[in-house]
Amino acid sequence: MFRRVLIANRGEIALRILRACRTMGIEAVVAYSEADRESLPVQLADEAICIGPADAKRSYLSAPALISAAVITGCDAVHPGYGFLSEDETFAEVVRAHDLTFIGPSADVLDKFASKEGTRRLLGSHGLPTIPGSDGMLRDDAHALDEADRIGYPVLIKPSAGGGGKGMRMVRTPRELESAIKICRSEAKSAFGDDSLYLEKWLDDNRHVEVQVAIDRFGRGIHLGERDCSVQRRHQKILEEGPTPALGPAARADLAERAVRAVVAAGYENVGTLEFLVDRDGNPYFIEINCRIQVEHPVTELLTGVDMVALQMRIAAGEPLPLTQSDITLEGHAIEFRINAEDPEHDFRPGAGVVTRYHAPGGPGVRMDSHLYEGYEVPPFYDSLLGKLVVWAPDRATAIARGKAALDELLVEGLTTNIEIHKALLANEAFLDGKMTTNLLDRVGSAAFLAAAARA
Amino acid sequence: MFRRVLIANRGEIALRILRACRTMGIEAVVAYSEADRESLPVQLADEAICIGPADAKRSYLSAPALISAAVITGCDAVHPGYGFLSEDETFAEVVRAHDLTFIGPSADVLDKFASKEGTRRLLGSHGLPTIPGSDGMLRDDAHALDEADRIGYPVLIKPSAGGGGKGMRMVRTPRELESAIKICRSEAKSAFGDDSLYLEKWLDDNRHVEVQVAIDRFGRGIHLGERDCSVQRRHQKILEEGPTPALGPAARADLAERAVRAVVAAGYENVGTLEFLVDRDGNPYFIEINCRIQVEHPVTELLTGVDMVALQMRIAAGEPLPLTQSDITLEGHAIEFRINAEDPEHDFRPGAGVVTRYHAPGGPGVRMDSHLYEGYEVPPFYDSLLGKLVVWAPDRATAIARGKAALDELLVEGLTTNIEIHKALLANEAFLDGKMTTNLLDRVGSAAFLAAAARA
Amino acid sequence: MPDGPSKSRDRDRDADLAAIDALIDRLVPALTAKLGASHLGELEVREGDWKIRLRRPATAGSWNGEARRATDRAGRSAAGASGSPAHDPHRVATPASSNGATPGGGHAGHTSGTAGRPSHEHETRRVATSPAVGVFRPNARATVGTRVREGDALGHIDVLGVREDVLAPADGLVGELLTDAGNAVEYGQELLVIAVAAPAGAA
Amino acid sequence: MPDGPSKSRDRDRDADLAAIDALIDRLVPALTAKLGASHLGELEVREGDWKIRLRRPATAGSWNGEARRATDRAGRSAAGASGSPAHDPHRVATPASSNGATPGGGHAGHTSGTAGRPSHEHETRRVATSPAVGVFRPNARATVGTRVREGDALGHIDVLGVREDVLAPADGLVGELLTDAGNAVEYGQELLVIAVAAPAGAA
Repeated sequence: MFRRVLIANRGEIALRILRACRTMGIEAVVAYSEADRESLPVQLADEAICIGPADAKRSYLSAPALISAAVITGCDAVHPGYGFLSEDETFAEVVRAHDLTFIGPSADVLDKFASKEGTRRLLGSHGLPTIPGSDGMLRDDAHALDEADRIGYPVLIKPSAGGGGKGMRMVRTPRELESAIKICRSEAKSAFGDDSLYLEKWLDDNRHVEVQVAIDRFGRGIHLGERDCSVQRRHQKILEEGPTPALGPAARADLAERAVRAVVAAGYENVGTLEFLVDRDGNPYFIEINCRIQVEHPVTELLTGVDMVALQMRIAAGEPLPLTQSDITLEGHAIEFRINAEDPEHDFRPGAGVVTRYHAPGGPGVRMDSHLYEGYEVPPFYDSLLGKLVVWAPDRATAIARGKAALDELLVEGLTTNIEIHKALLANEAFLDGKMTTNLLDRVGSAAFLAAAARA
Repeated sequence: MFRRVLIANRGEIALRILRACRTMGIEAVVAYSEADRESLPVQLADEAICIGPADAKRSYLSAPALISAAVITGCDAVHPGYGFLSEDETFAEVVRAHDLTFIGPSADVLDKFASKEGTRRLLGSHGLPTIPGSDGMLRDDAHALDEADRIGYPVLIKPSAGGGGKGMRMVRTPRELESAIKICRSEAKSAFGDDSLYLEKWLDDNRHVEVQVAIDRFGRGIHLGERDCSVQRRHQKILEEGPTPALGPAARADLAERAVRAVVAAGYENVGTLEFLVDRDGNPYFIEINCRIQVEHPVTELLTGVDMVALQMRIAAGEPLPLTQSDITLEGHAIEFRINAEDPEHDFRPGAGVVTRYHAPGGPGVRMDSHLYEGYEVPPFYDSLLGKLVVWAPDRATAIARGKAALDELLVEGLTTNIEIHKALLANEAFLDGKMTTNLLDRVGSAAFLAAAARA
Repeated sequence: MPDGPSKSRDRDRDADLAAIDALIDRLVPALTAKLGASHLGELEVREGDWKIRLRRPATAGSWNGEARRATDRAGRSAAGASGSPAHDPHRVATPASSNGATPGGGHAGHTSGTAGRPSHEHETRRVATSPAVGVFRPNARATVGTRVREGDALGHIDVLGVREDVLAPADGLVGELLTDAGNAVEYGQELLVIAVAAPAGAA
Repeated sequence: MPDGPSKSRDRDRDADLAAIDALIDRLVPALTAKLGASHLGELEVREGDWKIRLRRPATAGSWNGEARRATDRAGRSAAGASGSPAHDPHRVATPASSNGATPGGGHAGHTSGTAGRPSHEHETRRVATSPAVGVFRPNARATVGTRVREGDALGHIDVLGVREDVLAPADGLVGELLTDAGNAVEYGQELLVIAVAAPAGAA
């Protein structure tokens, strides 16, 4: 196992990785930008090293800065967390070239699964149902229009690189397509440095269900059940839960087993997540794979008792999976609430500032993953995630009640958060019935949700 | 199930009961003394009602005040928590007489198990091994000396009523016995209003292991494994863990099964804990039963996933046990650290004052049960328990590492706490080897533990 | 009651506190005047080794991490006046309707700034409070204008059938009843006002 | 940088802050003098609607919930000077040995009170800092007494074999080196002092 790991990330995931290191007896070195000098992971680290200015391009996105930091602090591995360089095959390769272990899939694996469209074909060829889409990347507008006609509107324009909703648009007519495609190209270009786009059949009222897998260097793979991430705003997940209310036990097991079989056959390695859209009739369509630890991994941890970050590190260190599929049992129900510094009453405008008060909820079945502390100044330069409140209970109804109580105990003052939208969700009929679809929050609008909660 | 429960207690257990009410959809009314006006449970309650002055005798120990509060706030049940009136059969009877449900054993059951010495005989007759002791209560000093000679020194003087180490002394000679017995009588008299004492054979280097049971009104009982509470200071538990490192799986299962069989046969009802001393050779001796929810119940909750407070309420409401023995599986290892306002460097002198800073640890396998919040003033009138940090992990070594990390994250400023003694324990060889005995901390002394930690 | 870093330092603390009280007293009224108008929750200024934070007291209502102290008792009396013991989530935190009338409460109708001092301490009126949890049964004396002497029984609290007398806290004239006969009341709840001749002083 | 209750109120806040700054400036030195001596962690005084809390900055060392800011960088330079990138749990928080020599750092050897302002801002000396994470390679110019002009390269940082020049921040004479040649340094670490003729002012 590693002796010393450089944590090449920030915020709650840097803290999460640091906590995993503590339980594994690994020293944790936190690389931080000038804007994160006071962050909790920096203060808790065995060592912290400033790698650059606030601008992520010169710090968290700078391979030389990160690797140089790992070298001079005597680390033997680098954990990229999520986002930033976590799925960058070039970074993974340079890390390896400096005799450091990249905690994630190898560069070859990342390269193989880099293109979403290519991955769809690959896993489709290994038996995963995929969503009808364009024949390869869109060469030009004419090609786009032809393909959209063939697939049938509405269609979703998606960038080949990146994620998180950037460069993504749903269009219902050729006219909308023509205008949207330009915006998507420029968004994708600026966000990922790659403006190649493809089309996908748009499924109205779909659910987002993803399967968590873990595969070791020896090609042995297991799944750890699925997560339902249908509660989204503009393709951004804000609440995740497991098991999914969308599928029955048999369908869930079948989906998870097919998913792990396919990625093992396709040569995937390390932890990963296969995302599926599930249509009204419960048919799953594979859409993409995430080759990293995910924000919502605690849902799986509460259901299985498995430390996903520790598991990821063991796999990266070349250890065989310490678990077989039969060791994995999913107990009860878990819900994760993403606590973001954004204002639901003002179109989720992101916020920053000093946390003047912070009080975390506690008690049975309540877990808080947050880098906040009272007096901490949230910098304006990065994403708006302040932390994750995750609750577990034997059943979904109890988990919802526990989530309500925990959200009432949680205090975050000094900046506006989306806590109210979560309370509103827990009072929303569609959510309570387990009928949320990825478009519902955008269609109904946050205002309606908040109003509903006020009445409740 | 109950519609509205009066919480007749304070501090972390009042908060714990309130959280259980939230997940069960029960309204929670918190009864508080003037000294607890600002406490967290009071602020989170559906309703809070002041029952008297700081003096517990006129508030938390006043049956009329508590029952009147339950009546005028329209409650249908009273939860006594632990300590105070939680095992008072008269209180339980008066509660019932006012058409309220006492959340605990019935007055008859409490009465039957009120005398420790009587309970020893009763459960001994149902097959539990008991510790050699005096023939009934000590009539006078002469009787005490005769009995001590018969049992053989060292012997432990114990009060028939109460608990928590008050009125308890270990003596090694007749001379010590004669002087100690007077002190014990007066301590017991003032603490429990009952000065009857009995003798027990003192086992050097014993372990404290207790079995958690739950028995419904229909005489169906289950056990939920055991807890090891060998880390004590002057008979006060400060750290509890499960499973016990003192016994192997077979011995643990055997002890738990014998315990539940005996109490079911003896007619016990509701949740309860059977305490055993385990000698050097692993022989268990039953010493007493606790007819209430206990401080350390979260250890069992983390091992089994069962909400013990909710289970207690269901049993009190007359529901049959929702679980059978085969539903109970114990997973991994759990450790509870009692965070007390006391100064280990000054003979654990209890403290009080304003909490100027509070930051709870978080992340996987970490649970914090505490009524603290920043700005809260800990009153000097009650016990020194500020909260409980409880950690879970798949194995003991990982749980210890996680506990270390969580204790490092925990911040409590404004008053002196025993956090350092816990860090010292986690660096102590005897503890790491799972060889703690109830006398070790007193024998070695806190100073030595702190010094050891400083070196570590 | 100011924060105390640790039991063992109480003495130094009290000394220092006494010493800076003068400075603070000079500063606070100015700050309060300046900032009372603004709708800020909190301000902080740092200099050298020190950080100064000004925090507006808790808005009455659900848990927000702030001490409530006096507002709480006031809230109870308001709730008592509402007459019914029925469930009301905000009952505990409701600011007293009579709050504006009680000096020492400070600005914006908040009293928590007075940190636990009973609000009648500085008043020419004294308030008879409930000696127990139960039902309020005023007697004939408890009528506006009646002259009473300190220690006179003004009625009793019915605690499960047992009577606990409500006593006049001072000589004076009975003023308004703060809760109606037959209402459920909690321990310490303000029941009725006694108008006293001379100021009681803030002893 | 004072706390801000919410983005949307920044403007009011800044206005109010500016307004009370004067008051604070009058108060703080007195308080600091009075309390700097005592070993208190925190004090609080309440009046009316307001609460004033004075908190001593973080003791250097492990996590205690306080912002560290400048001490952190100082700590890094001290650590850099120790020469080895080997593990040192307190490395980040070690106060700089040179700290006492840097004005503006405030009392008791702490600099966190200056809230992120680089400590050389008020000085007649300027400090060349590291442009990158890597190994410090000073050149011939980087010797005490050498006269340099702003922008002169005083050496470079070796970042995985790539050179990043270390530039003189101002015209002046090279003073002490704050870390040795060949040491591992972090971004922004103070490397060497330039003594300048006229004060640079706190611009």
